[in-house]
Amino acid sequence: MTATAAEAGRKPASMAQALNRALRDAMADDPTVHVMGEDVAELGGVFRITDGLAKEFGEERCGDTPLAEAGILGTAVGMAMYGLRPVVEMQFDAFAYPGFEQLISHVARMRNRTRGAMPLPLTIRVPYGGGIGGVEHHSDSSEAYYLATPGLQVVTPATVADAYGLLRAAIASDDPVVFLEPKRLYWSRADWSPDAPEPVAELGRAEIRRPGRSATLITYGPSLPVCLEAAEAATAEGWDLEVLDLRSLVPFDDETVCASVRRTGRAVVVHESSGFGGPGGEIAARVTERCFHHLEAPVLRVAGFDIPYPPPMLERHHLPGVDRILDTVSRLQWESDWTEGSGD
Amino acid sequence: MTATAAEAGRKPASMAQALNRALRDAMADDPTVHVMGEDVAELGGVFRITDGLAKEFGEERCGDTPLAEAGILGTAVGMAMYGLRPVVEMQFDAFAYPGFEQLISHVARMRNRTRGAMPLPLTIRVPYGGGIGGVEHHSDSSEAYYLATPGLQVVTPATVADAYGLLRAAIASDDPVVFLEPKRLYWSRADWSPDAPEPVAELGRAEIRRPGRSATLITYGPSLPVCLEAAEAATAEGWDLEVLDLRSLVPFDDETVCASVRRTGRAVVVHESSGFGGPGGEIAARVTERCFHHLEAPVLRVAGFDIPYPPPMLERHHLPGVDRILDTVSRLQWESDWTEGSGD
Amino acid sequence: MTVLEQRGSRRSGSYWPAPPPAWRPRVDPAPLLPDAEPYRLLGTDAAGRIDAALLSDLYEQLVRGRRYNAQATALTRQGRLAVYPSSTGQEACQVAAARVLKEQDWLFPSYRDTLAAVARGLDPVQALTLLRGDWHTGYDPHEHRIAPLCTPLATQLPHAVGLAHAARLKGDDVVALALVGDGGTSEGDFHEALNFAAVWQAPVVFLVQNNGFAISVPLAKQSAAPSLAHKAVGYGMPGRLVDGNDAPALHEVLGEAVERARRGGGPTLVEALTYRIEAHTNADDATRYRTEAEVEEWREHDPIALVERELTERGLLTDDFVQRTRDGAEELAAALRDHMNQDPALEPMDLFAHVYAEQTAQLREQAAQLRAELEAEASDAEGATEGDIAGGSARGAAGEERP
Amino acid sequence: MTVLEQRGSRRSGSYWPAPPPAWRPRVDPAPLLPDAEPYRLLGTDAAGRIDAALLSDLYEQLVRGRRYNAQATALTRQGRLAVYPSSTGQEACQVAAARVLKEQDWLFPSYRDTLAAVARGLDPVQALTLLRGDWHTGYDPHEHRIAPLCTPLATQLPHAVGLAHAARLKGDDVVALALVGDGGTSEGDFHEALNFAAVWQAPVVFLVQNNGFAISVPLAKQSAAPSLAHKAVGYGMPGRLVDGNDAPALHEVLGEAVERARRGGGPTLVEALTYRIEAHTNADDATRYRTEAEVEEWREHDPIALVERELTERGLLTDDFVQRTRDGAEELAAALRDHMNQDPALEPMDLFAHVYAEQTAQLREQAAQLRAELEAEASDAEGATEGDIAGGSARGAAGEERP
Ligand SMILES: Cc1ncc(C[n+]2csc(CCOP(=O)(O)OP(=O)(O)O)c2C)c(N)n1
Ligand SMILES: Cc1ncc(C[n+]2csc(CCOP(=O)(O)OP(=O)(O)O)c2C)c(N)n1
Ligand SMILES: [Mg+2]
Ligand SMILES: [Mg+2]
Repeated sequence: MTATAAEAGRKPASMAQALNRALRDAMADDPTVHVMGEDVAELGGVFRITDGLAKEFGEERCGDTPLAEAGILGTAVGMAMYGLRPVVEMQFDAFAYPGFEQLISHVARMRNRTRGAMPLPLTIRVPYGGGIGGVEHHSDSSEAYYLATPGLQVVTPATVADAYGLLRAAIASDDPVVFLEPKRLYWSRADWSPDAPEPVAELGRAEIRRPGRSATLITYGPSLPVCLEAAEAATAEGWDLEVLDLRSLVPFDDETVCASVRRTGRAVVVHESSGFGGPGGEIAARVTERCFHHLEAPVLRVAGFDIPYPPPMLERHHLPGVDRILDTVSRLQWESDWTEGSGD
Repeated sequence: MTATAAEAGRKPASMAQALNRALRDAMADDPTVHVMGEDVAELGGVFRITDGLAKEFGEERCGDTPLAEAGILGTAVGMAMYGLRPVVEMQFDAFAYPGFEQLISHVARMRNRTRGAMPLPLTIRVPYGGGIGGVEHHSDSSEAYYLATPGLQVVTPATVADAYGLLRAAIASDDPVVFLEPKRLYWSRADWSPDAPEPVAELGRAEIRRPGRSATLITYGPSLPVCLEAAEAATAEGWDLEVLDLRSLVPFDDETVCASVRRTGRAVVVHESSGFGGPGGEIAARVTERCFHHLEAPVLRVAGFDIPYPPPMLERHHLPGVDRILDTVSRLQWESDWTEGSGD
Repeated sequence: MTVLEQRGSRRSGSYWPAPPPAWRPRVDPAPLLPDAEPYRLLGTDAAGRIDAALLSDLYEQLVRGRRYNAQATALTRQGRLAVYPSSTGQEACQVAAARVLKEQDWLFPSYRDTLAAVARGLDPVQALTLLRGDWHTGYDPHEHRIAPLCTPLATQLPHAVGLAHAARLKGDDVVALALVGDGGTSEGDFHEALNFAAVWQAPVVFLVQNNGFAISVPLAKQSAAPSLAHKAVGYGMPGRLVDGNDAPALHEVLGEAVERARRGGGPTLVEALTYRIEAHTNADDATRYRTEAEVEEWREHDPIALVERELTERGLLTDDFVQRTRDGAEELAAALRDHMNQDPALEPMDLFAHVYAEQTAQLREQAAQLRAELEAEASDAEGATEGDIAGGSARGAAGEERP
Repeated sequence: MTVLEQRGSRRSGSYWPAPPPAWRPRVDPAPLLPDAEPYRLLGTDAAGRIDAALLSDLYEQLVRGRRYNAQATALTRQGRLAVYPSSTGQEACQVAAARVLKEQDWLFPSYRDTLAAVARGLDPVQALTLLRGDWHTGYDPHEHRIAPLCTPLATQLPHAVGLAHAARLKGDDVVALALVGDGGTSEGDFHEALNFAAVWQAPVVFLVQNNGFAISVPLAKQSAAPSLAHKAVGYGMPGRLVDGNDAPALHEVLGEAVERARRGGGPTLVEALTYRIEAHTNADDATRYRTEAEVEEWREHDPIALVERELTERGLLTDDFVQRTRDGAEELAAALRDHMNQDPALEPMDLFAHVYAEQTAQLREQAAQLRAELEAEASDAEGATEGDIAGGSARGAAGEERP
């Protein structure tokens, strides 16, 4: 996109607005796109992401379902079998769990099972993550489950522009996409033009959000702003951190990630999800496999603790914050001349 | 255990027999132990692990349930709330998925939710893994899901003796344990004494099954025999491989694992479960974090491919086998003097 | 001559051969079906048989309940509760559910049912920890025989069945009563729980509070059944339909169901027709999906007003009784307000205390990390200016715009 | 004077005040309830109205089905099928389910329903790939409008509902018929599917083949309901109970349900009472949980014998017809045997071909790895003696004792 086109008509927009616009545009462009879920019609969803869609496209295109997540996902599978492109809303992360059998045993496998004869172009929107003071079951970071399920694409935006572009791409994909929406960024804002929206993004590409030479912070979704803040704070300590936004966990952009780590020689993976068995392990392992001789230090992880998501009054202690990131960066064995980086 | 006690009355027994005996002994020792699931009573389970229990203890202690896994797990939660110690059988790995909401949202969290007031001493037996020619949904390696769920213990035996000892320990645990039974080892045999069974094992301890100096194969469950076979074959190439059986994935025995890797300086993680987002990533990452300067090469992984479990006629291509393990071992950057190992 | 061996024909104008061998109707469906009209006592000829003491007790509880709901809602406005799903309008269900249970029985509430827990005797402050943002369950479930408030819909129902089943296996005299909403009946767990209960003949009573909505979704989009109570026959248990704003009627029907369960007669499904007068929670905007006129219609059918009339009718609604009732309710509200205005003291290290019976090595490491951070924070704070003391992790969450 | 404003009493011997406003019975439950006795035609006075051509067609299909079942079971003994869940004894359900559908309609079979797929016209070899150990679905579902055979119980039911709903939204004349077992009715997905179907008025028919067992678990441990068809009223759809071994009766009831769905009349739940004559699969030992006497009782109620008698009664069971039928069945069996005796040629690289529309970089890497391994295997094999050519990964699985 050219700078002029992209900047035309830009004004502050929230991630929620960008997501809403992506749904609207997708529905307008393609009559097979159907939005479904709990409270998505008249209410516009509890986060108002589907606001106005039922009015504009009718409840046949954006309809409330009975309250049953396996049923929602299972009927969406049937609708996709018949050539529709359902976009399912799970109301909160933890309320996607009742649908896991449908997700794992069918959504992820139908194309493979039928050797390509029956693809399922299905988008499953899941608001995820904490930091909004939600009571139990409203703040889970459930991405590890999706990640470990071959056949799913797993995508998560961290910026307003990506909320639009990646959701359009997810809906356009001929494969099922679990689209993780970082709920505490719903009201984050950026200058963005709903009238000349970015073209549909490509799935599977990471983006460097802040170039740097000392080390790479590898992150995604809700932790991107925290990492950017940490990178700013790090300059005071003399560290020039690169911040990499994965955007897509599956497929994984090994190329961009490894290029960055090879350049900086050090990396920290940052996410909210519990550390043990979480995405960070996979990311650290594959970076190490691919960049071992470029690493000055082991790839470290900053993650949520290995505990059930805590009550709101304690959540700030659980969530990776700037200090914890900087502490971890400081453990990247800086005896050597870190200001030069260590890449080849 | 003394050698004499352990060897008294030893004769060939299968893992299935040892598991059966563990259930029987646990039920005899503790009247609060209740076995429940699909087909566990008269049939003795489709793998016959519960054979004879209904006859011996009555259907109130070993009872068939209606066919509904969320219901099985959910009612077991209620039974545990009332002070029973339910041992639930999930018929196959993929048929545990309907119970995931109960597992993630309740089983794993009840103790924490109630600050210790309401522990759930619950064992969930799940036959897992492939290699038995099972049709679709009968060969999943689902451990990544359990691993990523704080509050669960995740245990898997690889030997006949451990089948008994670890299952007794799981049932005795005051926390929920997902007990993964490698179904293709059900009919593996070893000399073992059902009449003087090993004492109840401690959960959370790994075991070195074959000492070696060149590199450590870190594995568990169904892949242990394959790794042992690979280690034997490796001697022909001059490699003396250590084989480490994790036994418990949660809690994880960092101590034993790191001690081994520090000694050998090289490690390969081997499991059937898909690589991406699987346990191997976590294991490789934590070993690297803890032993970075002892590593001569990155920790590598041999895992199932990132695909839905294949049809039986193709499964041998998917499962980690001896050749693939040896190929991977050969990529551990052996230019340096590997026969000495590289530990401190 | 034929593929299968021929047997002689016996067609004779009536059934031949015998019906399929499996066909032995297992139970008579008729008694399992709900009556065509919801059961009611107040305002009917049968109202006279309501025990006066019960009527007064229910009245007191309803008034306290209404006041409790108002106070809790007020606390959300003051930022003292994170969220409150009010049961205003549903007090009869809440109160009756609590009052039909004996000491040893168990209550399985959902997130909306803190009032039922309070009516059973739980301290309101303890009942509200979850909704306050404090620890998930603020009481010992075993002490009060109240399961933790359950947020994932219908998932508490199999727990109730399992607990009741376990008690029965142990020979204990325990009944479990589980609450669920109309929306919750659509979940698979509802189905599985009721089926297990009926097959096991577990001593459990299911009370569906049909308040017409699941957040914004009206019942008509939730179910096409004649009534939710009609689901019972499909499990082989009785289904009962009750006016959910008629506290004595509910008390009678639930009481009968509980006693039937206690006697070994198995489970019952009770559907109470009621209405959620407030929005779904304080965060919800109900004007998006329903009219004020509909709410008004239900205000006319208020559970407190219904009991009041019967009390008036009998001359029991004396000034003194009304005053005492009001005073009791105000006392409850004042105590709640006072307690909730104190900041709870949560211990961050408790994050690691109850994940497992015994802390794992990994959690010990993580606890040590947090302890070090807290110490660093504390020593930073000593020298720092105000507003600068939040830990690093708070920075990320701070500064976000909230809806 | 009172807590709430007083309104004048109007007690008048009849209902007062009005019932709760929500109470408008939505549908009349009576027509939704199944009859007390399973519906039957054969052997009753009504048998005369069965169309002769239909009767002959059903007969042919049943005989072919029986033969197909026998052949498939034989193939398991020869190691040509990994596993076979036989529908012997249930042929009437299988055949009727297939025959009531039009070309454009969809069938949603479970793992036991390969015969229904074959009766709909699918090539038996294609129907059996899953059970052979070959690829999961051996046919293009769109070509035959037969969904993939579904193993996770009841999970195909919401698919059927979604597909039928989508077709209706598009204005297409399509009905979906979904098969499920008695055991499968206990799953949450059964509940959710039926509820969605009724709320959406989707053109879908659910056929429960109640064959008395879920593997070893008899119906009495599965459900306490008067009948499984009684579940329908709880969703607001008609429930019908049919003799599942009476093919014309089933054909009529299913046909009516399909036509009702086609006309926009919404879904129907049909329970067919039948019996699984063989063990659960060839791997199962049925003597552990049921008596030969029970099986015998059902053999007396054989679906083929029932039709034969009606044909005999009408003089339609001629030697010629019987011979032609038998020949057709033998032909089917022979073709199946011949095809299954050929080893299928699976391409290992296909493991990576259809995981995603476009292969990811990771899968490309992994495919390259496998390709290299296969090449190494092949070149090893050239020099190697027989028995030494299995790939490394085969070694691990080899040498295990099988049950
Ligand atoms: C499994 C699950 N899905 C979704 C939600 C989100 N949610 C919370 S309350 C609610 C509506 C519940 O309606 P109903 O069961 O009628 O109870 P009510 O709120 O009317 O008391 C929803 C959808 C949830 N808590 N659990
Ligand atoms: C979700 C799930 N749980 C368990 C199983 C294992 N299983 C396969 S068949 C079967 C019994 C099914 O009984 P029923 O539904 O009556 O069908 P039938 O076998 O009698 O045709 C079971 C438990 C499964 N396939 N799916
Ligand atoms: Mg409701
Ligand atoms: Mg059956």
